[in-house]
Amino acid sequence: MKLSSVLRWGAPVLAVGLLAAAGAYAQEAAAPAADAAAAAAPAAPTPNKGDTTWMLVSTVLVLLMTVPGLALFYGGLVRTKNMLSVLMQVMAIACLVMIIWAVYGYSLAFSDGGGLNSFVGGFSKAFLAGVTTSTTVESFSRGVVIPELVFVCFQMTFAAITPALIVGAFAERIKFSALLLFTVLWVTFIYFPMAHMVWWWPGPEFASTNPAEATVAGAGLIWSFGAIDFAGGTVVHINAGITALVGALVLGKRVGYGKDLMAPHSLTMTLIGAGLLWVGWFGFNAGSNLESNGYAALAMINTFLATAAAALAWMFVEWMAKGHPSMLGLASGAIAGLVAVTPAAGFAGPMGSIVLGIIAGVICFVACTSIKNALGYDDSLDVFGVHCVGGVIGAILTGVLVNPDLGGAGVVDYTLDNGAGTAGAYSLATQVIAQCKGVLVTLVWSGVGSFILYKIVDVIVGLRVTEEKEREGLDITEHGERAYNM
Amino acid sequence: MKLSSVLRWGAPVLAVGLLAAAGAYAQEAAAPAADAAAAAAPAAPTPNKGDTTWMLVSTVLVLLMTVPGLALFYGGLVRTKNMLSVLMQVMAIACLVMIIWAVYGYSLAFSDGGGLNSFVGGFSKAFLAGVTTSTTVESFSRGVVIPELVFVCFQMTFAAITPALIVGAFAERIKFSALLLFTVLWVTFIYFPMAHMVWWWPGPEFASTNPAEATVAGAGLIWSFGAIDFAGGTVVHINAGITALVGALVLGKRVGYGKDLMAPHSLTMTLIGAGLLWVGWFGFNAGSNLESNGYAALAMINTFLATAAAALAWMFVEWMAKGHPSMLGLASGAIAGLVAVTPAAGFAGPMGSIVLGIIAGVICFVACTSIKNALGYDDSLDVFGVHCVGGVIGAILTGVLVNPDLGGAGVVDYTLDNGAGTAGAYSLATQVIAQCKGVLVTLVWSGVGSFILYKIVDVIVGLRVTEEKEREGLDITEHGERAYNM
Amino acid sequence: MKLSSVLRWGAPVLAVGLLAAAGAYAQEAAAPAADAAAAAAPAAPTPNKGDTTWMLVSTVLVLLMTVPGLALFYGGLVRTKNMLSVLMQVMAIACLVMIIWAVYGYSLAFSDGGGLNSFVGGFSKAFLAGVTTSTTVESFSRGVVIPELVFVCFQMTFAAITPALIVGAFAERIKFSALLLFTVLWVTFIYFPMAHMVWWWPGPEFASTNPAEATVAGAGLIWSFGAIDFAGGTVVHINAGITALVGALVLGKRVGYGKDLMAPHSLTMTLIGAGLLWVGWFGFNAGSNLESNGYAALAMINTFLATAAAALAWMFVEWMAKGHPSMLGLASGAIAGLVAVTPAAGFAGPMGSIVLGIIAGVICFVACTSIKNALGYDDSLDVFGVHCVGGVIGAILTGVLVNPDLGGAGVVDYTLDNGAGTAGAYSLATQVIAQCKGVLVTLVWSGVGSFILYKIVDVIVGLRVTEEKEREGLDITEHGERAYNM
Amino acid sequence: MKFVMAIIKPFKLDEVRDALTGIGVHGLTVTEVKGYGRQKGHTEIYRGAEYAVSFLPKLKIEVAVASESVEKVVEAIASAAKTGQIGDGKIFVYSIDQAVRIRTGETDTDAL
Amino acid sequence: MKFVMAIIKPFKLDEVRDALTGIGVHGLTVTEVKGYGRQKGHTEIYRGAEYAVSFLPKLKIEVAVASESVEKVVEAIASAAKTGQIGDGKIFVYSIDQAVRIRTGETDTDAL
Amino acid sequence: MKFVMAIIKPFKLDEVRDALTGIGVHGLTVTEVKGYGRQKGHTEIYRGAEYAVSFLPKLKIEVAVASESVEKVVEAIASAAKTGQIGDGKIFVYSIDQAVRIRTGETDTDAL
Ligand SMILES: Nc1ncnc2c1ncn2[C@@H]1O[C@H](COP(=O)(O)OP(=O)(O)O)[C@@H](O)[C@H]1O
Ligand SMILES: Nc1ncnc2c1ncn2[C@@H]1O[C@H](COP(=O)(O)OP(=O)(O)O)[C@@H](O)[C@H]1O
Ligand SMILES: Nc1ncnc2c1ncn2[C@@H]1O[C@H](COP(=O)(O)OP(=O)(O)O)[C@@H](O)[C@H]1O
Repeated sequence: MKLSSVLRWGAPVLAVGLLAAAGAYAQEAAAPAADAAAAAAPAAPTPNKGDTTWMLVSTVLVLLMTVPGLALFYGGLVRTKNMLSVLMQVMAIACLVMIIWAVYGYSLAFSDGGGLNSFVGGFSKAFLAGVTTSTTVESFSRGVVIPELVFVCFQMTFAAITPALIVGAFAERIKFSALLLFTVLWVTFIYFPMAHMVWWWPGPEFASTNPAEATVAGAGLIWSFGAIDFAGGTVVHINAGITALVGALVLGKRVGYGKDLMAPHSLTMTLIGAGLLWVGWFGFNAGSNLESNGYAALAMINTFLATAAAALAWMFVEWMAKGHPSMLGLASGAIAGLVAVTPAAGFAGPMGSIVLGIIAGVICFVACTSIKNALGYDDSLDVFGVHCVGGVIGAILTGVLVNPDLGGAGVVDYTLDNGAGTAGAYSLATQVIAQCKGVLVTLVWSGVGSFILYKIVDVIVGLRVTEEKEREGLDITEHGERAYNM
Repeated sequence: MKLSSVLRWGAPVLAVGLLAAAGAYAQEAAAPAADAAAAAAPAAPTPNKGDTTWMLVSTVLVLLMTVPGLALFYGGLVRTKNMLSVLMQVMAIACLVMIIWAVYGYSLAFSDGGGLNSFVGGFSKAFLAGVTTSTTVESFSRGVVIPELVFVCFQMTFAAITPALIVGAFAERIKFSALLLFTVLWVTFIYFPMAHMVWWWPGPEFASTNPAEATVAGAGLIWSFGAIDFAGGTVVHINAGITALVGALVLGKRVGYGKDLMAPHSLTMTLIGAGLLWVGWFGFNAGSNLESNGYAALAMINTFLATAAAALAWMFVEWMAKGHPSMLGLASGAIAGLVAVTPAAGFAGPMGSIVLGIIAGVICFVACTSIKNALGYDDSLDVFGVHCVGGVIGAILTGVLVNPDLGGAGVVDYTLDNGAGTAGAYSLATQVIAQCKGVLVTLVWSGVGSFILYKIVDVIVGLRVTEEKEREGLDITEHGERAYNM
Repeated sequence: MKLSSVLRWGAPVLAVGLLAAAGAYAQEAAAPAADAAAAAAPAAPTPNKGDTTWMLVSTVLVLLMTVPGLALFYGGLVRTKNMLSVLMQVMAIACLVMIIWAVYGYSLAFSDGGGLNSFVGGFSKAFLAGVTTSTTVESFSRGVVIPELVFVCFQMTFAAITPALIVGAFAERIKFSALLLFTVLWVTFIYFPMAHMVWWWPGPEFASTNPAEATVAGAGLIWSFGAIDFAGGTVVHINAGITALVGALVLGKRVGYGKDLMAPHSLTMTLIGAGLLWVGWFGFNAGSNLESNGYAALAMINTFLATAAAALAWMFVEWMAKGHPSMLGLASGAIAGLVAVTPAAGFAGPMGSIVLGIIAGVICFVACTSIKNALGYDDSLDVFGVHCVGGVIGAILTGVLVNPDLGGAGVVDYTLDNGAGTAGAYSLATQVIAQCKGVLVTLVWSGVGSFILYKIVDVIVGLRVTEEKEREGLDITEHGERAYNM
Repeated sequence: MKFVMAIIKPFKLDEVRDALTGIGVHGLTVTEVKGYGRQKGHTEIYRGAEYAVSFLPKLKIEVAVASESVEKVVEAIASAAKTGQIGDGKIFVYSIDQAVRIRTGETDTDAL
Repeated sequence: MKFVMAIIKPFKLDEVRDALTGIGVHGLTVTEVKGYGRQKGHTEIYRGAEYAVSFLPKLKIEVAVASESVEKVVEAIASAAKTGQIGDGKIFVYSIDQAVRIRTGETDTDAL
Repeated sequence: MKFVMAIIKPFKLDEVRDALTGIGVHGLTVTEVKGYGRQKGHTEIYRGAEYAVSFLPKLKIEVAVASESVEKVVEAIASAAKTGQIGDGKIFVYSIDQAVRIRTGETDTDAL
């Protein structure tokens, strides 16, 4: 049984320290990371059933976020005549990506990419080749592993929800066939590489037994910057959020935008969705710890507190600015908080998370109201204002809040104490710069890449339905059914 | 503390091998299985808390499938005036069966039935006699146990959801009192015996330390065929599906069927239900592993992939055949995939599950559209077309996909390697024949049995409401309330 | 690493025995409990990951109960024009209390209160000071611990849902600002002290190694009575229920009460809510075991059976009394059963739970129909009739059903067998009297206290909206949005 | 021209429309209404609250027709909508001064 | 015969119906409508989008009565529906030529 | 006084209201209705069941105006509601005998 070393964030301070003193290391480039790690493993550790259970559950929770969670959150915000189209878009994307994930996505994201390894994996695990009930992957603690199939499932749900998030930007006007085609292209050329760039690294065993430089050399591009991202602020939220903005701009405004009443057809559904998103997000954030211990608990409390703080912050600032505290505001704030705390979940302290939530709630409110209206783009459901803006806030502040002096958890340096999990030195400037580099690469890769993909899809099948169809609603014209026959 | 040996599927290839060479065994019929197993256990193993947690969670997930999952999935498909009746039917059935389960159901399903042991258990565990916080049951790995009370709960949720599935067949016209009476009779005479026939066997400890013939001799009828069924394709889906068809035929069509608009009153609810069914089904399928390990993860990924594949398959085939890809189609396909993968979950490989899903999606689509319309029965919500047809596809193909050469997991032969979990030899013909025998017994037992029960209930309280009540809707006439007062 | 001794119910028979023979103990008052316990711990136990996972999951489940569970259950019962206000009230309360919990709530509930320790904790853990990823708290088994942060999260969800329960009493007429202010005051002066009085005790390690009198001396007031309450019947349900009644009386009836049609606007939502409440309640009840073992399973089966029994009981009694079995009745019965089994979950036997459920279902039905109408108060959503009445039934009958002779689990006496978990002697009278004392203190503390708080809030911001606003609905007048734009 | 307004039982809509199409009337407008009359309603119970619901769901059908067709239109509706049970509904006829087809600007009977 | 059509505030329905029953009118038809008039609406805000909602929920009540009862019917409705606040609504009266009770075929005042 | 009743496409409501306000009409009542006419509907498919839906959502607008304004009101509605596509709807005009403003008791044109 081979031990896979496919793993995620955790010790980039190590990388940071390394970059700061890169010249000090004399050793040659490490052997391809995965092999080396495998070779280094003396006796294969077996998964703890408590960890396995936690990851099984977390995976289920992330599905709950997507269907029905996200589907309802978005669905409630559109007009009745487009309700089913949104529900269907979210679910069809999720299904499509799951199949792609098993066929080549997992491999592109989580296998060694050879010469392209900084950017993307290879095809060695295509069709889940070599993944069995007995292969395992490492968590972030040396010697702690989980069954690889659980990891495949867990990460699959991340890949499935991310493109579904984008739906909110061009809801009520995109052609269904265009959406499917775009999704296939987008996960292939944007998401899988992004996941690889951020999450691929040689793992704790390797990092504990090799010089830091070797670990960095075997990692994805953004990981190698030393950027930290606990549960996918860059890969998921900034990535989806910027693609959403580009989409809103490329597709143009909905017919009647700014003139017709486009009020949410059922905020009840939106609330159900927001609730399920919150519930499921614990799988997303605390599950990203890959292990059931005190750090999962830290990610959990942060996911409670940042969310609550952001929800209240949006509510109070809206109350002051607009005269009423609204339920949609409360729910939107909650999502903004969830987005912002995603990269910070296992790094910030509880009080830091409250501060993070307040900042995210207020800024996202401004982004979704004043700024959006000033710029005049029609991002139907504010994917950019919540996910991209919230994601950037979270990514950058994670670099600040991880500081142990602010109650943060610090970042493990696996080269210390034989990989026991000791935190390395912290430098505000270094960490924040690393965070910003990660954010920038994401914005550029995803922004430019998705622009190209939109244009390709537009040429092949056309992005938008006709005005007449848009007016009648996508439910009947694209799907031949209606959401309600009351 | 006595170790219960009440357990489930897992090693029937052993049985298959045995049947193929039955004459070779010289030993007499084994002592009653449970006693023998108990006697054989040297030192009682204690439950691993990771396993216990996984089973607690799985149990909760199966409840989520039922209430609110199934209730909403079905409820959304009926007309507004019958919404509450469906919600209530599902929930009342679940509650009723839970009580019956504790009183005598668990005992009839999971205790030794003496002379009737091939068909049904006895009353030794009635009122959960002898079941305490310290009794345990075996999982499918030798020496791995879980608290018996967890097993009682987990299996209780299976018993509760199965009759609720049938509701879809005669929705919008059945009398509530008739439904309750039918449920009591049906679980008693159909479900508990079916569960016993399929799931009762002496367990790994016994099987590892006794000749295969003795294990088979102590098992339920269908188990002894060597049929494999990971999570209840026969007991739950074929069983409910055929009962549904019989019900639709016995009760007759709804007033106005084929003439009036009977469009789903809220596909939104149906989508919520479908999502929760999917989410909860991981408890159903991966929970059926009774242990938190790589096989639970295998069941999980298969439950993702078959579902996604079937959903997309239904969607695309509908798109081609009817001109539109519909959300109801996508959701129906998902359920068809879930049904089909139920028996296969821990046996097939991921790629096999994708194939299984595609086949199930396409065939169930045909069953629910062309075939149903050709035959003209009014199975209101397509319980037969999805659960019975999907269940049969899954049951038979499980026999194919378990083949390790096709990436399947194989079937453990406990007589090998001292019960270490080694897969036995695989023969396509033998396995598929065993599967077909299991399917046939289920169809006959449940089909004939439920026909008799319907007739009995019709005589005692009458199955259908009056035409006038049906027209006004069951919500007001049977339950005195309305679903919506908007 | 210091071992926190912050813990909950578990061995009050010990206390009872003690009180009955208090004079027998000669030793002086124990040192402050927490310190003593910490000192007594020889080597810090580490958390089992199965337990940790179970508590992480349970916490998520309790959030699911609140948002969207409770929000929908209540929301469905109000008129369309107040839907959002209820959803928002529930969610805003939850968010607000989460922040307060981290700031000082956890400390007030679960730290030593010095001179006031019988009533309330202190501020030593304010801002979660000293709570890290490596601190732990004891479960109810000697030597079994879980990460403290998990316990903080789990208890936080209890604190968040309890004030949200009260919303049902004054729904459709309270001013949002008044609600927020009331919530802050109520958790501070009523809930945190109640939690401390009921749940604060020195823990198993201390109790196993010290005389019972010392344990009692270090515990909260109601704990020291010897009252048992597995998952919070007093702290959560009686507490919220009596506050609700006082609120309904202080605020007065809704405009048009008894005259206008105030039918639930969507029983569909109520059913979804009821289902999610049930699902989530397993986290609440079985999670309160703090450990994943047979007792968690016992709590689980009781939470199934009492709920099912109460649901059916309400349904049948309504069928007889009113002529129709209603879905709202079935769902209300389920909630009544859940409330009643909350204190009994890990103490009663399965058959005892069925009896408990039946009693709760029938009595709560009478309370919500005949008694309520006779008294004429307008408790909009029957918080008193379900939570207070059901809570009192459960609290008192827990004292009966814990009896091992009735299949109950008995109560651990940690002074026996070196703290191995052996049940102590049981005396019906003693236990029931202890239970009644606990109930009485709760009713008085919460009833009187909340009356004062209502009056204070009324003076500061006014409790009710104007009649005109009430007529137009709170959604538009308080929140500036509408739930549905169909 | 005349306006024929009929209040009918909801499940009779298709039959009424077919009857009208049968006599050459190809346009009509339908509104969901609630009717109060001799037909008794029902009681709804939500926990302790009981409501006597006396407004029943009905459909209102409105057809503009040339004066000379009124009789057969009324006839057609009446026979298609009839169940013989209480609550079958009513038909009312009144005069209209003018009719305009928005799309074309045609007026009066040409507009129908 | 006359048709009395009234636009009223929704919460006044029961009072109006009682008033009508009080003067012997036992049939009427109600429709949910939205009214636009002098009564000001409100603003709804959904994140960055603000909508001035000027259509307010009203009920339309239609009663067919014998011509001689019109006055007291109008009176009854007017006084039951009145709050004195802006937006109380209007009553319109117009003539009908014919009325038919579908169930029996009775016509005109017998049909009401 | 006259009653102008128009059946229009739903998304034209705001334009029609603006047009009416433009000519000094400040009160109207709107009802959601379903229309059947020449405009073809669509087919909905739910698994094996296919339904031809021929009733399309429309809005009914009712405005009471003084007789002398009828022409320009009809004009205003017609031009605002026109798309030139089939299904634009109709306008019907009929006379009313009486109008009352409930709040004040004002009658006839004062009541509008
Ligand atoms: N005077 C009336 N004016 C307007 N609508 C009426 C009147 N009387 C009855 N209706 C309508 O006709 C429907 C049927 O009337 P009802 O008295 O119940 O039975 P029937 O038509 O058999 O006499 C009512 O529900 C109501 O909508
Ligand atoms: N000219 C009109 N034609 C039709 N309906 C009208 C007209 N004017 C007012 N209404 C209806 O009457 C309702 C009340 O009118 P409004 O001007 O708000 O107050 P008031 O009745 O107190 O004058 C409106 O909401 C609308 O439904
Ligand atoms: N004779 C009629 N009586 C009442 N309403 C009608 C009549 N004819 C048409 N309508 C209404 O007008 C709408 C538009 O009519 P339609 O024939 O589809 O198109 P057009 O108005 O372009 O001729 C219909 O949907 C229906 O609501």
